[in-house]
Amino acid sequence: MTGLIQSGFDTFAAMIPLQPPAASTTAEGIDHLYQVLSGITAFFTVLIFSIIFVFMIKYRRRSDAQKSAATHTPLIVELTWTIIPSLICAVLFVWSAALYVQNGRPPASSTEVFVIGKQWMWHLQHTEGPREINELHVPVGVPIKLTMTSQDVIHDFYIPAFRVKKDVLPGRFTSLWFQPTEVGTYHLFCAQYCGTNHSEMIGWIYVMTPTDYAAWLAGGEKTESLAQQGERLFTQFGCNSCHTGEEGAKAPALAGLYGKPQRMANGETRVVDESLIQQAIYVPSSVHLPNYQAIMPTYQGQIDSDQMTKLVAYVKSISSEERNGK
Amino acid sequence: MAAHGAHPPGFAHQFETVEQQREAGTLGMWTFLVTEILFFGGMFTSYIIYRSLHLHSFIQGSHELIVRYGATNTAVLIFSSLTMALAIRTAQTGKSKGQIIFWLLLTMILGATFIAIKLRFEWYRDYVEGLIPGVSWLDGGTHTPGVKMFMCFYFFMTGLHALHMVVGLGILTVLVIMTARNRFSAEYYAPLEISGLYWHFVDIVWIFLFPLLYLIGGRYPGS
Amino acid sequence: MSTATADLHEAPAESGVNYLNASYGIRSWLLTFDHKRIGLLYLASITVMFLVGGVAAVLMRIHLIEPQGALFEPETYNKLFSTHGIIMVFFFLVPSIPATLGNFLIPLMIGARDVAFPKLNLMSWYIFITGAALALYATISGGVDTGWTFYPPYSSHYSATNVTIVALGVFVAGFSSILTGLNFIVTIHKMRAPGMTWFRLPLFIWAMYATSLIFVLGTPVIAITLFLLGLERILHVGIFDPAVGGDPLLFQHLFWFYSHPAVYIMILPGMGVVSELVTAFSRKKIFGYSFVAFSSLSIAVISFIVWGHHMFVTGQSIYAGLVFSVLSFLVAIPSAVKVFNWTATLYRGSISYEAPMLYALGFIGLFTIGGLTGLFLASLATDVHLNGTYFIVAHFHYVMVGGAVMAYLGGIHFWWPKISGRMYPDLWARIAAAIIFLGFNLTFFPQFMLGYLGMPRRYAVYPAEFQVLNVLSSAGASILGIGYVIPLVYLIWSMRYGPVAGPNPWKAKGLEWTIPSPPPTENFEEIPIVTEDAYNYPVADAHSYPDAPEVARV
Amino acid sequence: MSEHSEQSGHVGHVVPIGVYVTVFLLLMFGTALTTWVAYIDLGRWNTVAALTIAVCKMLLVVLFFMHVKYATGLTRIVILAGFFWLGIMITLSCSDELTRHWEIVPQGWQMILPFVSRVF
Repeated sequence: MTGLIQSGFDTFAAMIPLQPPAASTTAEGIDHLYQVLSGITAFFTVLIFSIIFVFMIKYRRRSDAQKSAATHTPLIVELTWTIIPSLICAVLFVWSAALYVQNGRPPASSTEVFVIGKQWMWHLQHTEGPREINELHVPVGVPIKLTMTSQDVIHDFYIPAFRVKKDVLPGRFTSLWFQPTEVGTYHLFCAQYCGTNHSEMIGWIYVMTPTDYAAWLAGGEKTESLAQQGERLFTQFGCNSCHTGEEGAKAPALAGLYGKPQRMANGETRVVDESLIQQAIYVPSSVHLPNYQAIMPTYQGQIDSDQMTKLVAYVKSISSEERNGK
Repeated sequence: MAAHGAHPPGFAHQFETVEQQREAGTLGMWTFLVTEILFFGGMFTSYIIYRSLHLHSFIQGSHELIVRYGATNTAVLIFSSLTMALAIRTAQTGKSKGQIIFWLLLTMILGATFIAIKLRFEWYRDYVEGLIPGVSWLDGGTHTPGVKMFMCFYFFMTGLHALHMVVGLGILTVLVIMTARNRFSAEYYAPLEISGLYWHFVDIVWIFLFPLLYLIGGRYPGS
Repeated sequence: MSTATADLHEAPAESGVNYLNASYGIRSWLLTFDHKRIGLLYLASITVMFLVGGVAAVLMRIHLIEPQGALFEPETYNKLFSTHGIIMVFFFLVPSIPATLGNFLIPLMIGARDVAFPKLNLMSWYIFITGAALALYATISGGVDTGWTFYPPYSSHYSATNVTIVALGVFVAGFSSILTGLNFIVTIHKMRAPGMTWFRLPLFIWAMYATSLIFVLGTPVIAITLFLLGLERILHVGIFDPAVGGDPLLFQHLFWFYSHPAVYIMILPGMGVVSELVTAFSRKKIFGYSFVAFSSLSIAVISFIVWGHHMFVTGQSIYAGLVFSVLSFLVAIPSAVKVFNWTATLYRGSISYEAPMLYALGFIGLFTIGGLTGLFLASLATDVHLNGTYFIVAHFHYVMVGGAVMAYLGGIHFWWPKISGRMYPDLWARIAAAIIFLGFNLTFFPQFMLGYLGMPRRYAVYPAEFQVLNVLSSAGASILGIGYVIPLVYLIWSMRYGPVAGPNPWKAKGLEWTIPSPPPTENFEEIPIVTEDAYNYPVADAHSYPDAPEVARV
Repeated sequence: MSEHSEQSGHVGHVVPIGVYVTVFLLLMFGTALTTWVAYIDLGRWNTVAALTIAVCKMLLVVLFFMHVKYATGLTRIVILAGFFWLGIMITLSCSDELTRHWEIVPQGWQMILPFVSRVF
């Protein structure tokens, strides 16, 4: 009988998962912090509950005439419970901020994947060419950097098993990176409410061994790389007629721009990143370089976010070619 | 508590003294003006951020506005603040109701002038020239997307301000009627004073809107 | 307490005319300037809103029993959680304690005949009703599906529901908050009875003052933000639209500039109520009066500088993230100070356990959990994982339902004899309090676990592995729902059949307990003169104290 | 009486007409000045000049027309609170909007980060 209850209890307990799979390099650090925070929460909750419980019994009113005892408020007590929480908070801040900043920096060697969110699906585009919908195949042990934008509303790319999450915004690029450590299949969720079928904007991340991944890549149909597709668009939209890359052209040469600080006409200095490239195409007047006339027309409404990622990939590729060339 | 003998008209039962009522009224109006600071503040914050993000367009946009009307309106509004202050002073010093009404009406005329100039020489012209986003907007030429954003701010901010002017004119109308009915005296003129605070506040908003929308960034050739 | 007329309360009490029977008829209520009646008008209207929001919550929890959704299409589910959020936040929690207990009690507690601007007070109720009617109309005529946060560009360009009407409703109701806050600030500054210095004020007044500051300083910003959102929807031009170079995150900044402090609009009055309850039922002066008072003010101020922690994963600048994270941790400190001081107040008290005290103790426990789980979200690294999941849902329900609603119910029970002149059945009240406490924990604790496992919020359907925890949560919600209905029944019953309470059934301190129950329309026959501190309960000398070791030796 | 007198101060201070007229003339002068300055090329200082003049004009209106010069401390605190909170809103919103394009991690952090995360 007891055995039956025991086994019933075990089954029930097994039905309640307590921890999500931890399958990336970031997961361990975050789980560690999470456990410490849980410990602090449990400690203070138990502390407060038990003090209240003890006082409730010890100082219960035994007759209506019973009066309370006079207590004074020693300053040292107040200071103690002001300073101790402050110190705990200070430690937590430094720890979590350091972890956050570190988790926010993709390694230079990351493989890049472009992500476009739209109501209600994820488009994922490998730089080698293959595209996927609501699925992402990645090799284990390789840092992956996602460069993400949205075609309509705000979405959020969330992989619980990797403990990574970032909003995917229309009109600019955000990025996210992870390095999977375990082969397996993991949930992909949209974690920012995005309309009717928000809860169906989900998918799977397939983490594969490098050999499996290579086989997967080879198995797909052959396509041009993203940058090559972008180069064709660059010609198709006539960008190359002004951005000739030559000295004295009507527009600045784009090779070598990406990733470097650039001085704007208004005196501000900005690093050329994906968002800035997109902004320059959609709202050219806001990205005005000195020594050039503000003559570029807007391409708002003519270039969709799919084409945009290709153009961005192209501009980035000519920057890295230049860097490698030197 | 002292027994309260004859109280002036307008004394409310929940107060103990006239003094207390007057202080409460003033504090209430100042508190309200603080909410107004933050109400307009939301717009000012957005404006500051967008201006620094789209500096070029915002300077371009401000060149679509005509400085002389803005400056004239600033002067008109400052003058109306003076007449409002004088209306209150007239009541404070126990002058005749005719004099109070004179200053109030003059304030109203100036306020109406402000709105008239705004409507006839600025908004109407913008309408004709296709400068009002969402209502009459003509693309092309200097009317770039950035300028459109600037004009959005221009209309939201001046529109809200004009709305406050209209409310102010309504309040002034009530004050004129109350004055005509002998409700105020040298002892009791709190409604005048409190409404004055509101009127001056609306003036201050414009004192900031004028440079922010028309002037900063410069109007010199090549700016 | 504290007054020349102290302890006279036995005499004049049941003489007859009070604010409830001073005049009759629907007109006498709808045109009243009496702060007590206006408080009751608010009580009735927010109870209706609470029921509407509660029904939405129950339907959601039933739906979520099945991973594929038991009842609705996703579209309907989205409208339900949006309705639940909008109604509960803007039309129940924000006005809950301030507009009901605040209106009823502030003049009584500071010794005034009314608030400073009674007409404005009535007007703010009508404004609130207008806003609530707009929100209800929008809900009935098709609903709204943006969530209570109204994030553009979904709300401005993509949602095809009644966003504009609801935004207008919230905008209008905002002015009700502003006017209420303004009224309270002026009342507390200018209407205090002679001798009622700032440091003799009950802590409820300090809390209401801090709340009013947030009303006045925060609400205008949400008003202008929703106004801009409405313009963007109607005119299709606007400043949040990324398609024309706008920034949707700017909306989030302006929205949370109000909506984060709004959380403290909900919890600060609750903290004020709990300070009153803990002292009254342990018959003891509050431990660290000035620390509790100033922690209210510092929470109000700090609440305005932490909003960016809602935006750690939204693409906000990493520097802003760091600044907002460190500022967010600051809120923990005054909150901790309050919890410790309440607990210390119990020490060597004379504690009894009537229903209001059970709510207060429940509040302290649940707020502790709610507050501590906030640390997970102020910590940048863990927030990345937990943001947008059920962890958030659990956290803010622990603070707003476990905190604010527990305190609200505790306050209603505590002052019910003053409001109605009648006692409710205490046994039922205690049972209800226990049911609510258990039901609440069963509902929301599993949601912490769900959040850590990674279940995103606002999901109409969800992966099957989350089902067990969701079923537990739904089971808890049904218990919680029953818990909320019980007080509704016996409180209404008690208005007619409850035993007469007398002026001070709890033998509590405070000016409101020195006058008859229900109070006369003018509150005080003579404005009292205050001569002593708040919570000046009689103290036993050490020897008469039963538990003290000295006694044993004697 | 008690608390009410905490900020009694003047009941309705009567400001001499001369003061009003002087303030009015100063405001008019400020308007003319700010307009004139806008047509001179000062670079960035155009913005600074325009806003400085606007703040001065605001102070004149607040202090004299709105009687704050003669008002109680409480009134001044209320006004300052309004501007302080406006300052909070502007500063912290800008802390995000205007720093998004900065480099991801400044030099100093790169050095301490590994150290900090090793400690924990």
